[in-house]
Amino acid sequence: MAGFNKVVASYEAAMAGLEDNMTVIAGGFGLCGIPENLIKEIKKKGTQGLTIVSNNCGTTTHGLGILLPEKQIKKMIASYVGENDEFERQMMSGELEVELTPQGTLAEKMRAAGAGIPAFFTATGVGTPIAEGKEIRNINGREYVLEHSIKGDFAIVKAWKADTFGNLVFRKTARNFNPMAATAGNITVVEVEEIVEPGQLDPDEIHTPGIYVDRLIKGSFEKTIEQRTVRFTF
Amino acid sequence: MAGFNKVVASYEAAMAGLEDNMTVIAGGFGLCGIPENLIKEIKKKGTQGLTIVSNNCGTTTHGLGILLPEKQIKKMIASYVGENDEFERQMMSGELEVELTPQGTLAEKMRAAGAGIPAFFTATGVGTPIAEGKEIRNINGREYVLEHSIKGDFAIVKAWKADTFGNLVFRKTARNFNPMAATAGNITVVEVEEIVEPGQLDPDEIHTPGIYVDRLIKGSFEKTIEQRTVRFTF
Amino acid sequence: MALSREQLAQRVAQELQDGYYVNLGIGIPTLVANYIPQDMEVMLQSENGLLGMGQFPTEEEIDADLINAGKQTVTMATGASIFDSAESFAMIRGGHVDLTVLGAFEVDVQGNIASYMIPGKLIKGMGGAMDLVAGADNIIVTMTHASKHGDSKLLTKCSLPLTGKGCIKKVLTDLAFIEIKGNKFHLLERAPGVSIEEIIKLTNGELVVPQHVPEMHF
Amino acid sequence: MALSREQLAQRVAQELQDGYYVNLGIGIPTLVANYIPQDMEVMLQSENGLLGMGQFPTEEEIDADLINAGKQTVTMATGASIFDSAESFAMIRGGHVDLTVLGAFEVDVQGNIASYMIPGKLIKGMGGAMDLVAGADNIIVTMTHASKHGDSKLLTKCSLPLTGKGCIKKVLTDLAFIEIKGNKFHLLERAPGVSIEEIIKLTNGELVVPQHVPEMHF
Repeated sequence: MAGFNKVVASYEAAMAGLEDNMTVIAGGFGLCGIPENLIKEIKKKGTQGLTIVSNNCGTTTHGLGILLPEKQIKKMIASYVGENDEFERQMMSGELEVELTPQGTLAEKMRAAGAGIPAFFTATGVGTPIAEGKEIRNINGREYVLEHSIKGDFAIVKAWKADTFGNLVFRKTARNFNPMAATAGNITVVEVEEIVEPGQLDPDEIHTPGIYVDRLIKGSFEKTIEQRTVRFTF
Repeated sequence: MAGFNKVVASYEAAMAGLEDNMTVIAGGFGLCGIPENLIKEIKKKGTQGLTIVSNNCGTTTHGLGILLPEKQIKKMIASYVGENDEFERQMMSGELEVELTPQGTLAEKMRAAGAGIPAFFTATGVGTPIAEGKEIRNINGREYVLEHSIKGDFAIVKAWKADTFGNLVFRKTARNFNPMAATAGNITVVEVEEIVEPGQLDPDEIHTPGIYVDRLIKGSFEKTIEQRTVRFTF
Repeated sequence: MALSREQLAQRVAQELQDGYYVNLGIGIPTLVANYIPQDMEVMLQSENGLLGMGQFPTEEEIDADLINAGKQTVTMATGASIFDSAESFAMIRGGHVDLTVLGAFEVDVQGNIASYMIPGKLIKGMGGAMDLVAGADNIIVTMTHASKHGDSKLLTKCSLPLTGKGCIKKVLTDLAFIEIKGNKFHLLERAPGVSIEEIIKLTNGELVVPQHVPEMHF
Repeated sequence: MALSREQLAQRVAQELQDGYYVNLGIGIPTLVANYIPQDMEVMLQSENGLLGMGQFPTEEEIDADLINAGKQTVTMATGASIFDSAESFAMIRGGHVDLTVLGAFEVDVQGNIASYMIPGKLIKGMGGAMDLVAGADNIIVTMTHASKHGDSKLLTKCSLPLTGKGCIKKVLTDLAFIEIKGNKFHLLERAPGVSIEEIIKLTNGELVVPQHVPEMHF
């Protein structure tokens, strides 16, 4: 009886079934709250032709950026390019297809996919290159653009704690895109810092119910800081 | 300096500015998690011609149902009529206009209003009376109906705890529609069981950030149970 | 013999699988919770914002802040989670619930379902039913096969306002377990002691009857 | 004298009001946090999911899980809350933020703004900027008045791909504080010691200059 136990034994098992040309939705903002070991596993597997949906593409050395040198990413759907020279280079040279998507629209597209909303109107991007070729509609005197949801074959997520049922709790701004990503994968894989028994998380404080989670693994994390800013104390 | 202190001194102050023919969005499911004292204040004010948006209309004696005898409600937007004979009677006789809305669509309409999404597509209600007169669109081989957001002049909300900044925490299934309602009011009024100082709620455990809350008041609650079901222990 | 409410619930429970997230509607569907096989883990979703609904509370455990979609006081099972109504229906609409069981007034050969109002007589409201039937792939409708007056509830075309269009594939009545496909009802099983003739007589839409129609087992 | 980065931040800070929820973009806007008047409470929203951004951490306080939208390590102010990106942009898109301050490459007389790419040269990406300019009523753009080569960034028509259409009403440059209405720039204030002639010369769109143009005060 497996019941609701989502824990898998290895990173190989966590990413089993990932194939060339699939779409992967990834949580994280910058290098904060990224599923770093799941990304490393994708690099190790050498899967090619991926479409990756994530706010950014990590740096040249960390996060999703490590999939760039071997050209594992065919297409990137992201809101931000800055601070990753290789990403910008591959984009400018046309080696990598990039679909720039406003950050809020990207978050909403993931949420919509998980929530069975195939499309929604938003004012974001009206009159900009983002809206080209998309339906524009005037609703109550304002123009909106129709945006469609994005579902992934896989979603890769980093949470802080989980119980074995896959109920998730995130920590501070490492939450970011992770809860939406978790809802948007046909197979949702989550790595966490700690796994506890069911009943040990307060039901009122669970951020992502386990119904969205297919596989769960405990990892250890580098948690690289991109901009280490400190205040001086006297 | 008022800063972010949202606490008001009285229920009169909490509902100040509510006028005839306004739209009020209310949290609650059945009699669970309803802003019962704010509803009583509306009854006391005698405001007329209201459009009320809430999953149900309480019972004949509790919750929003107490606004029915004096015909304070002109139009009700709700998903469920059952267990309130007066509501059903006024609806069948045409004294009260009712816009039946599927529960999930209702929740999403409130969320959309708060989130700046004027309209979204959903499969819910396609081919039913709910979809009549609305746009139907085939997206990826399935039919969806276009639904619009609902904003309120006021939103009335019941939470469990709040800090004075209006950061809210809900308790168990008394959460229900309250977080969405909180985002959808031009003026959002919240009543709670306990008000604490800012910093006393864990930022990771706040369900509704104070940015959505305009007025806050501590109340005492009857918490009437509609279906008291118990199990027998031997 | 027509199935009792309890037997309807028992038969539905046989469709459960280990690890299923299930939404049980008000009425007979709720009773299914009493027949979850011992060797199986199932989590019940209540659309007012609870995944992992437990049994009814003891007098001491009663909590006005903890009810199910039928407004009954309940408890939480181990590993339960609480969420708001938008999240609850995101879960439902997004197809994350494995099985939905709900009641109906009528079902027809096209898989249409009517369950929320009888014009001029009764307005219950659809509650979450329209979302549930639109969001779930796997739905079982439970209802009596015919009305008290002997009118079939399984029709060629629903006469009442629809709750959902073309979404129902399985119907369990007090007389039969029926599959809907290709615009026909297909008789899968019959209630113990109920004749195929009786089922045919009380079914008002094309019914395909295979050579062998097993009796239900409990 | 053209304003320094610090002075730009100081001048923006004068637009703050007690009880404002404010989103500060990357770069100069971030510096505004250093000039919040003492007698005022302002909460900073960071679109990666934090309302109530505090000051930078001490070495001991540094937490990789707590950054702002510029990916800088930060702390939380008293009364802060954390949420996911969908909620963060619900807040922004839904118009709940009182003031947004962000940078730009170009702004034009129609209130258009370009800030996320220079075709063939630079692709930064829009991040949250498109959502911010679409969601806020009250936006201040901060930028230098002209490029290093002396080309005006205040134009009759933006030449770069737009971040938002018709959404900018106020621009603070190192030379002037300008309002956009009726398809014209209106000069509200000038930087201390900067002549109106210089501002006119470096503004490449119709500029309305009132009889008296006060100098900014700090």
